[in-house]
Amino acid sequence: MRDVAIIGIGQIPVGEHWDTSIRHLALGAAMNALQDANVAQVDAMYVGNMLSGHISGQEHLGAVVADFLGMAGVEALKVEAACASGAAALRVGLMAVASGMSDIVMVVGVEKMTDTSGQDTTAALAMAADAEYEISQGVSFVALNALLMRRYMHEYGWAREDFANFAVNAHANAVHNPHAMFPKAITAAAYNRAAIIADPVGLLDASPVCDGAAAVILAPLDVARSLSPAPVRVRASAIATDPIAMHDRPDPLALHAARLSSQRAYAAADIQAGDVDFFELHDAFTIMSALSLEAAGFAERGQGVRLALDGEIARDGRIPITTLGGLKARGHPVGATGIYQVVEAVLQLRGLAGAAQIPNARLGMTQNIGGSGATIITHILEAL
Amino acid sequence: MRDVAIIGIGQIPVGEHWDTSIRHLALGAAMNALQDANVAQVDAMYVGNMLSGHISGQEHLGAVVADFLGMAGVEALKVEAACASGAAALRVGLMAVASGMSDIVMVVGVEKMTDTSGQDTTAALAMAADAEYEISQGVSFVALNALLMRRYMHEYGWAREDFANFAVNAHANAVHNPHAMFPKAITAAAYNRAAIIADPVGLLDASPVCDGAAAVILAPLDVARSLSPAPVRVRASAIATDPIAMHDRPDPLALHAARLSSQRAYAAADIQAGDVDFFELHDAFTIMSALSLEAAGFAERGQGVRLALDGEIARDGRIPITTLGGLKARGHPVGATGIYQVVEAVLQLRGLAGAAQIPNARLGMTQNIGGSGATIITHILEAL
Amino acid sequence: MTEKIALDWRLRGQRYRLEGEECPHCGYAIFPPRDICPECHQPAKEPFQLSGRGEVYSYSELRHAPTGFEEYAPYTVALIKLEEGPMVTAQLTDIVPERVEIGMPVEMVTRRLRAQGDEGTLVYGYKFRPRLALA
Amino acid sequence: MTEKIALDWRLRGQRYRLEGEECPHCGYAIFPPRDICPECHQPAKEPFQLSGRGEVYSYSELRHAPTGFEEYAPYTVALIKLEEGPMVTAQLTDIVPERVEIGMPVEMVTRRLRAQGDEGTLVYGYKFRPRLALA
Ligand SMILES: [Zn+2]
Ligand SMILES: [Zn+2]
Repeated sequence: MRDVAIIGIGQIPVGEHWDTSIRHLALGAAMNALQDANVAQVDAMYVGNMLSGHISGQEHLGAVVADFLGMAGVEALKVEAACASGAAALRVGLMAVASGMSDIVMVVGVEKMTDTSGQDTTAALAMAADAEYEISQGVSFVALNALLMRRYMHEYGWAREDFANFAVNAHANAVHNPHAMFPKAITAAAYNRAAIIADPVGLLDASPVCDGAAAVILAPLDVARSLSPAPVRVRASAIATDPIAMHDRPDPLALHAARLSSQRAYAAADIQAGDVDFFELHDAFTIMSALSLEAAGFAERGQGVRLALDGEIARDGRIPITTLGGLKARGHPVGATGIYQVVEAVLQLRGLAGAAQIPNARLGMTQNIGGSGATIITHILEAL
Repeated sequence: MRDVAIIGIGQIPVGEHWDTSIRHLALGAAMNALQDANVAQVDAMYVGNMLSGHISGQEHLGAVVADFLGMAGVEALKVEAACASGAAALRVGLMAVASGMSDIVMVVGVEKMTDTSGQDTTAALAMAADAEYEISQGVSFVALNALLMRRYMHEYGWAREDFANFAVNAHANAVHNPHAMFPKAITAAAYNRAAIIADPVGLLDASPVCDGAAAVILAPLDVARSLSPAPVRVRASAIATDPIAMHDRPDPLALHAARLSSQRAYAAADIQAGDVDFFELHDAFTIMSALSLEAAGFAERGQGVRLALDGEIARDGRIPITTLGGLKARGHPVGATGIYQVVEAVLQLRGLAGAAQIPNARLGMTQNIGGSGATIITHILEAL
Repeated sequence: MTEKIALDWRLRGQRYRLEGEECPHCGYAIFPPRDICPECHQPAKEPFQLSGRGEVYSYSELRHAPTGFEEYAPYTVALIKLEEGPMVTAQLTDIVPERVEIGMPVEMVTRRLRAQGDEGTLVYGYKFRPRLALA
Repeated sequence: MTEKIALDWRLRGQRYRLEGEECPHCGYAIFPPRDICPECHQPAKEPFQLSGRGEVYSYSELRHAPTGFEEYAPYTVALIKLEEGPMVTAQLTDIVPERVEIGMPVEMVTRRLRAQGDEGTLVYGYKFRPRLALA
């Protein structure tokens, strides 16, 4: 198996791109990544996306993106794993290079979410859950997270207010990210005042609906140094699944697939959780941040919130998270999110994260979650 | 790169499965494949599917299938490339094993198409074409093939009737396939009499809307012999793309991606077209059979129809096609089709195709087409 | 996204009567029916009638409903831990919202879930209501 | 599947006026706008107005229309080879169906394509009609 490195990254600002179709969102990120990698052609491209069929009436997105990039002819496929589609596409790209079937590979994550009404988009997102036994009951994606959050508060004795710092920290970091949707600081008071959308989840617990695209270029590690001044090595790629419906998991708060996925990644990279310099986790909701920190081994069960309260998730804390804004403040264009996380991790590892830079960042971890936790994909990246 | 073999196959009958959800369709095929391979667990599974979101309101199908197979925990992803989603998932499965990232891998192709009205399904299928510049004009998938067929007849002087034998041959072969949707012979007269649905495409030029699922189990070639009494080696996997919209291809009748994909496959397997003993091509429409035979090198431009007229596509002809009924008569559950083709090719290579057996079949080729030709994936399989 | 008539017909046993399966190998109670035991991974197709009694594992009042459920908002969804073991996602009904709490005993009832499509076909299914203390 | 208002707005230049691009590097006429030349793969954003004249490359009368177009069936769709090079997919209008043939000269007109959504917003776009012989 060949080792693989990231030799280029590209992204477009996350936001409401009323004037841009999904294909041109992907194009923008892809062109930036090609330019950053200084390559003109790739052998294959994998597109991570969840909702193009529902929202844009367009399936077959691999061929669409290859075509509009002027690369018709090359291998192109779409990979889908709900909100983890971006990391899923990266994983397929890694397999392509690791196997030797391709040398230079592009992975694009893209999502267009603002061409439908809020209700329609809410309904579309619910397709990440169990259509027959969750969605059919009128549960939304927000509500699933609310069920988790309330149970967590009940079991471990936390109050809503204790989650505030996940949002506050994300926004504070986004201020330094020119691609973030909300590059504005918020206060704990604002969090506490925010409207409740599905009790106990409030507006500032949740990541926004938005459009975005991000891309990376992969190459075999042994040639990466000759192609890029600052290649980043992919030390581990690991994925795990859990029952699609939250109610079918013996212990929903365990986020079992995150535990499994993290452990597999640590084993593959031959490291411990403590070796990681920063963690781009999947903060679609504040409760997910708490559960992810616990499942990945940074806190005991029920104590993930403590890391936020104690400021350990900040840039200078024990385990910095959402260092460029996370899903909450950079935005969460679902199929693109997993690639935004990786692009941001590469910026950190290149030392180019500006005012958001984690000092001496050498090992970064990204974790992308599909649905309420049914697919969880972890990548560990290393500066060379 | 490790060589890969198919050690197990499974399928369910193609048809209208009113009483079965998409997850249980996939389950049926998967269980059969596991049993055939005599394995209880896999390291990863890749699900080829196009329409689960639109028709069943369910994305995240990888996790759903893993969960309902009782395998929650394992790697699971969905791969989409329109009607070529099945072969696309197989290609990802091959990468997983070839790279060494997984050893035993399941690939499932599944499609549930009969839960919506015919018009809705027609509209859903059109998402394989260009949403902004084809679908928006009111063109259906049938109409795109009609445009190709009329131009072909015009350029090369063929009549509608000349295509009859593609359908007649497919149905004659399906009679011997217990999993076929239409295991009934038809006559050229019936073809000629059939209602026109989009001039010149008639009812018997087109493959049916239906439900189905098929699965294969992959393993590294070097252990396949110890796992299976009759492993089939994957000699080549090749994919190529073309512009998503038919009108953006310089020469739509060239089926350029099929030419590219076939040539790449021949090169990888180090064979010539003439070495192939049978060809499971993508006869979604009779015109596609003609164009595929030409693009894959079995006939000159404009002469694919001649092979049908001369009986060269029959079991005892020069290049047998659709040997167990093809898309026309076995059925075309879109995301499952690419895997049905492979399952049937394995049956031929194992010598277990019964009355449909191609004598001394040693090398088989399958080709799965997405959209009107924007993604074309070829696999070459070899009996060991 | 709209639920289909064939789908509703397929799921009628589960949705109207909470019909599950019991694993003949390990005795695990399975809902919804899976035909494969999630506990021991053996085939499991023995029909099993769940009692419909359980308690609230968690709940949330949902103010922004997805397409198809708008007219019912706000409503309360919950995770219900059934007596026999399985957990289900369902709406609570016949409740005083401020009295709902984790651990509250509930029982299944059949109620209208939503109207679907242009013809407004009504879709019914299970919801859960508070159980009387003596039940 | 329904076309969206933002989408229609985005594509108004192309759909109402056949606005394309011309590659500044190789002179290739590009429709629809791609911003990247499909011929030489260089950036290509120069606006270019297509004449709307072309000829029929192929055609088909469609009897079973997809959702959203049912009320217009049967109608004839065609591939039109434009004078400047690009080909487009479009409906033919103002035709006598039996007189349509490959090679027939046509010109662009703006027509109603479909009504969309519950409010029945009208979507307009290009169709092609036969060109007079002297044109
Ligand atoms: Zn059991
Ligand atoms: Zn050019």
